[in-house]
Amino acid sequence: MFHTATKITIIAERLLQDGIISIVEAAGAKGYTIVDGSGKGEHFVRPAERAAVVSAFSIIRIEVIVNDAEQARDIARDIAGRFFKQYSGIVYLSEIEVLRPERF
Amino acid sequence: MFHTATKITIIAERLLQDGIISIVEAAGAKGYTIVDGSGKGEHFVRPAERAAVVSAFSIIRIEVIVNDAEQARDIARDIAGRFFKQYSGIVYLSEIEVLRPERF
Amino acid sequence: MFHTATKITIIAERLLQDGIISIVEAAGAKGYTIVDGSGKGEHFVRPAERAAVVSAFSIIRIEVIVNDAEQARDIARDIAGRFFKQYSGIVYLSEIEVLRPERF
Amino acid sequence: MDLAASFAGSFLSQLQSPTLAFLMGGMLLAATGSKLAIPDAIYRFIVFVLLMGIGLHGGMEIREANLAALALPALLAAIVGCLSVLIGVLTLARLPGIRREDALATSGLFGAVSASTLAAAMIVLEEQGMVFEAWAPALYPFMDIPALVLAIVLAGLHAHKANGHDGQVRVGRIIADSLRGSALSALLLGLLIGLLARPERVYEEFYSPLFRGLLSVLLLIMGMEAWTRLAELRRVAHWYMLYAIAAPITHGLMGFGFGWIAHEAVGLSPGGVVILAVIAASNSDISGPPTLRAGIPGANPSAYIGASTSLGTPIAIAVGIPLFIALAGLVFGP
Amino acid sequence: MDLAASFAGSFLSQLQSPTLAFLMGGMLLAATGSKLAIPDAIYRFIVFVLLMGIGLHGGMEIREANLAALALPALLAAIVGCLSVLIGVLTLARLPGIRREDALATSGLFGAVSASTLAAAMIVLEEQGMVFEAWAPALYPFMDIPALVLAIVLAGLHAHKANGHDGQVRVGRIIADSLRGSALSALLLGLLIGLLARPERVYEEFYSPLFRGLLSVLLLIMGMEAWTRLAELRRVAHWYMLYAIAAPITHGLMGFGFGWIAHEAVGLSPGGVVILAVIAASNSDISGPPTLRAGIPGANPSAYIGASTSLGTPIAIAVGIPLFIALAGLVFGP
Amino acid sequence: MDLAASFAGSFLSQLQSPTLAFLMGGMLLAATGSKLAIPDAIYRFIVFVLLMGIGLHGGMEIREANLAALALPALLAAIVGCLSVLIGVLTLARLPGIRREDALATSGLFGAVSASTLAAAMIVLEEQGMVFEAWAPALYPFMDIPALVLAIVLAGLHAHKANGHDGQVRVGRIIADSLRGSALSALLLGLLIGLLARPERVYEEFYSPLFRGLLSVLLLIMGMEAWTRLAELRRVAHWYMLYAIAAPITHGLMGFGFGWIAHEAVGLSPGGVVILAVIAASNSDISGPPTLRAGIPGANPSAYIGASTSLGTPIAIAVGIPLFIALAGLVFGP
Ligand SMILES: Nc1ncnc2c1ncn2[C@@H]1O[C@H](COP(=O)(O)O)[C@@H](O)[C@H]1O
Ligand SMILES: Nc1ncnc2c1ncn2[C@@H]1O[C@H](COP(=O)(O)O)[C@@H](O)[C@H]1O
Ligand SMILES: Nc1ncnc2c1ncn2[C@@H]1O[C@H](COP(=O)(O)O)[C@@H](O)[C@H]1O
Ligand code: NA
Ligand code: NA
Ligand code: NA
Repeated sequence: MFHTATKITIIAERLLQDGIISIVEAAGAKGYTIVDGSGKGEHFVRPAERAAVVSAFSIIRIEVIVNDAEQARDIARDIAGRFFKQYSGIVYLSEIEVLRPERF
Repeated sequence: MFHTATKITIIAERLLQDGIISIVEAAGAKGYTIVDGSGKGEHFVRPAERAAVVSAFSIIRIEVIVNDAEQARDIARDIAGRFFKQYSGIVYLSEIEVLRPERF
Repeated sequence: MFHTATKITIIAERLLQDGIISIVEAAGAKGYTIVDGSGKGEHFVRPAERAAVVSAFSIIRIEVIVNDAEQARDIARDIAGRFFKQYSGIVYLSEIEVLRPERF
Repeated sequence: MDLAASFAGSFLSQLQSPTLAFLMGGMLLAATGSKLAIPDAIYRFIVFVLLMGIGLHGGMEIREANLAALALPALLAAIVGCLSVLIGVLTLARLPGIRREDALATSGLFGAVSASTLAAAMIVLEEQGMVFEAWAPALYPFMDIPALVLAIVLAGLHAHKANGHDGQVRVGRIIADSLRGSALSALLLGLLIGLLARPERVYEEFYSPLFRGLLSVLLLIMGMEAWTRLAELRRVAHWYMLYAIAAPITHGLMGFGFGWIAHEAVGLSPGGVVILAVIAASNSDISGPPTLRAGIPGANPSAYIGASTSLGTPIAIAVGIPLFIALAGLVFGP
Repeated sequence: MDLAASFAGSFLSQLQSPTLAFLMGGMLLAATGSKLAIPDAIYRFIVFVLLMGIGLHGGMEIREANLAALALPALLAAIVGCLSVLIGVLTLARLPGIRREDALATSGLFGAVSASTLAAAMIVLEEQGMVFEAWAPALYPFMDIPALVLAIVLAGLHAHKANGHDGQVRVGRIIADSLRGSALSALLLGLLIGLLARPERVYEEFYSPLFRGLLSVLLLIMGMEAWTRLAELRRVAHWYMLYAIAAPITHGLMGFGFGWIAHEAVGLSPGGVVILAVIAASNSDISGPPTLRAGIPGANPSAYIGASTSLGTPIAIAVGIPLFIALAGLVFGP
Repeated sequence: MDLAASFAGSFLSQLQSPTLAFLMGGMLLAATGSKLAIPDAIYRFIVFVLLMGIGLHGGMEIREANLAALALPALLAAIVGCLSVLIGVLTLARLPGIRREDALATSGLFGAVSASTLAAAMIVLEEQGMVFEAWAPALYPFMDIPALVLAIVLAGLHAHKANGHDGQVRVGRIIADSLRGSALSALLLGLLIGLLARPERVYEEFYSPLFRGLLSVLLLIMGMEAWTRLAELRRVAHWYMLYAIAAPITHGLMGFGFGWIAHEAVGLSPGGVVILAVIAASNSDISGPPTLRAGIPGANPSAYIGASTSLGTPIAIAVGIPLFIALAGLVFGP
């Protein structure tokens, strides 16, 4: 009843949300979940809680689940190639188990 | 010192929060963590950021860690069986390592 | 192109954020991502949504990705040892795949 | 002729009214892809302040009101709410390609009441100098709850017939659920405080002066939401569009008729008749959807929320309010 | 007899006061499971506006005040705060089944000051036409900080004795931590701006007119929180309930007594005496808990936060404020 | 001498003005590590209310304004915006160790306009009793958009030369992007509603009375942000500090000069000249950064945002506004 699937997690600036979503949807993923966050990496400190005067720079965390590990790798490579040379962001994959694989 | 455990992640409408939590607690899980999100799947687009005029439909992400993989599978099956035929939502499992297994 | 890395996830009271971040940075991790949440564990119910009159007790979820599994275990042990005897919180590890390992 | 002229005049002046301007401004923002977004926390606070304000004012007035005068309009409001649902059952539900659950949920939503439309009507009436009983907005729950309950009960009976589920036992829970919704809670608590305490000063210094401005922001939000949800509406059968345009007017005229009866019987003021017509024309945007989602899980929210927020509410505000005011001018004299 | 009658009258009229009505309304909402929730962002903004307003007003007045008149009440406030903690050590901490850390944290919280209770007292005094020095609310930190510091230092000494930890070195950090809390920061910055700049217009156009209304929302929140935390309180020893009821009254009466001394010595007004009594009776809800959580990590927040928000604050507002006003009428004449 | 004295006087009185006091108060809070944080939802709502208010007022006035009088100042505003960017290209971009993209992005930001600085200037002018055309704040987009477009186009040309990217095609998108930003959307929608509807009452009851108070909160936020971003600024070349101090004054003086021309040519009021100077001195804090981030992805946000929020805006408000007012007194007489 449980099937292996791959979860792609993308952490990026809010600015990139629309661009990332269109890559994800074009690659055939059937859904995604977004959560707001804050963080620190190479570039910029992104504060949470207090007024984000520059909110386009705040961090979002996007999760996309797909059945096929190769498809996941392609999506991750695409996003990193297209955005993460110039903009802040990271992407990683993890293996999970899902019910109802036909939904992903 | 580190022990294998299973994490159940449930993404669902806020409306279902109480119902899901009661299944989780009835199954003996010792805790859970909830994060607000937004997303898109089969059903409905759920916007983040702007006023959610219909906020009962907004998305939450619940994480529950349990020691036993079989228990995790049961919880996931229960939740999917009870809610995700009629309402939006997905559930998946991942393997993790924890300290202090007696807490989970 | 993809490399194995380890993700440390820490769920703790907001109060501990600065302390946890300094351990993480001192251990040489190159970034982290924080998300706000709510939850229930052994101690206290932490409500989301409504006014958190006592917001220092609200829950945050910190993700830190490092290349080296041993380094991850050390960070997790450190944080648990320093904080989670007295304060609420949990920490767990998961295995992931990243692009560009030199960033982590 | 008179009606047409009066309606045209009222409608044109309404177009200049900030009430409508902010609603249409919200649509314009969404249509042009503006990044302006009113935060959810502000939206929820606005709804609280408006409904607490309506409640406080109503409660302070009910202290002096003749409760008998209230009873008949309340009963009529409940009848109008139920009839609205039944009209949906007899029309929308019978159209080809419409699932019964979806039709019932949509009828329930259009039978129920919108807080934002009600607040808009109050401000427009005030601008037109048309007086109404301060307790008239308190008719809200008397129409809202019966409509939601009836729709959910009918859906339960339907599910029962279809596959043997039990559809009757939960009426009490539906009522409690409605009353617990954030909008009705604020309204009812306001009524209670207005009735039992002496909130005159806090009402006059805070809730009343902020009403008009916060409403302008709320209407902007409703306008943005209306435009955004249009995409949702396009995904479902076209009949929903037709229903969303026709139902507010039909229900509103019915509400006006019943209001007229209350006018003759217990002297409900012309303004009160308009309020009754407007809440009949309005469709629930805050408390209704979650109650229906829980009560009719099989119904598709894209259908009922799309129909309600993207067409129903704009029609009720932009067409309904000026229409019923013009009608009141015609029927009851200026 | 007189006191009883005056108190009964004051208490009954207080029940009609919107201040108490909103507090009890919040409890009612929580008790009935209402989904109404005031967003956290609004809560934090309200606290900011109220305390900035109190600070600005205080600062503008201190410009003209006789600073000598301020010194004695400030000293007495500090003494009252410390005595409140010591009373807790001598009573609560000695009861069976009570852990020393929990008792110390609870005593610290009840010795410290609540911004919402203070604001409520200011509005009630104004409604009763009872004048007080505008700088009187600025006594807040003089009582708040010593109480928190003393509780944490005592807990540190205890931990020291118990297992050799060093419990003394961090007094400076505790004070700094308290001053940096969001409530005290806003109050102190307001004082500073009131003292050095000319914020008269912004105070009169914004901070002052919004005070009463925002307080009504804050009290609603405190009421909801009180009810919700009752579950927490039930999980700990029953002695906490007893303490949470007795301590506000005891501390308040002590504050009243010391206020009386200041009245005789430097002419503190009867209203100022009531303010001193109320802040003594109040227990910290905003800045205290995180300071204590950091300073006494071993203490169980369910005990001290449960006791404080679910019983202490309602008692201080509903019983304390009318009691001390009635007492002032009796002692200083009407 | 006169100028110096008048400036000194204006500057000292400005130090007492709450406008500056709140800005500096915010810095003080951040510097002392205060935990006070104004929630993001409140910040976004404040920006909306201020800009909608400015828009509504402007729109209502433009109804009666002579549009010819508006055309020349609008043109001049665009010229000032472009010149400001070119100055940056000729100075900042030529300094050693400065990357061209970073210099262009920074120049674009300093050529563009800050809503908070504009609002602060409006309140200070009002306090000084200095009248200005209500449509003057509507010059905002005429300066803001050309500056951002020019900077991004120049960066595109540079990238084109450097590595064959196409840098020209997206001017339309940059303009649309700017107009869609939350601040400009609110301003423009306000203008439209002010022009076409009759929002007099909602403006006078809500948007206007809240202006001063919400501005005080916004300035507190800007102050906190300024201090926090200083760390960012320290990480980049020191030249940015110099530029961030000199540019607001230079641009503002240039704006003042062009305003003077408009004064002579079409009778722009002295207050209008100051508004033009202030928006020239200001640098974009809300809409500019995301537009630049999208348009010049290679530029380092630490450089341009650090320079703008941590030094540029405080200088424009604390030095610019009093300077231009004093200058206007000197040039146009009191
Ligand atoms: N090692 C890491 N672990 C977790 N999150 C990270 C890590 N590195 C970067 N991030 C996240 O990715 C965002 C952008 O990173 P960067 O591109 O390095 O500035 C940061 O703000 C963090 O939220
Ligand atoms: N493939 C997916 N990956 C990540 N999240 C998903 C996916 N599919 C659905 N979701 C999430 O689950 C919610 C409900 O999905 P659905 O039931 O398909 O409407 C969506 O709003 C998403 O937040
Ligand atoms: N089994 C669990 N699964 C997921 N989250 C947990 C679990 N246990 C505790 N937590 C999270 O950790 C926080 C602190 O836990 P505790 O220290 O047990 O009070 C809780 O509020 C939850 O957010
Ligand atoms: Na209706
Ligand atoms: Na106290
Ligand atoms: Na500029």
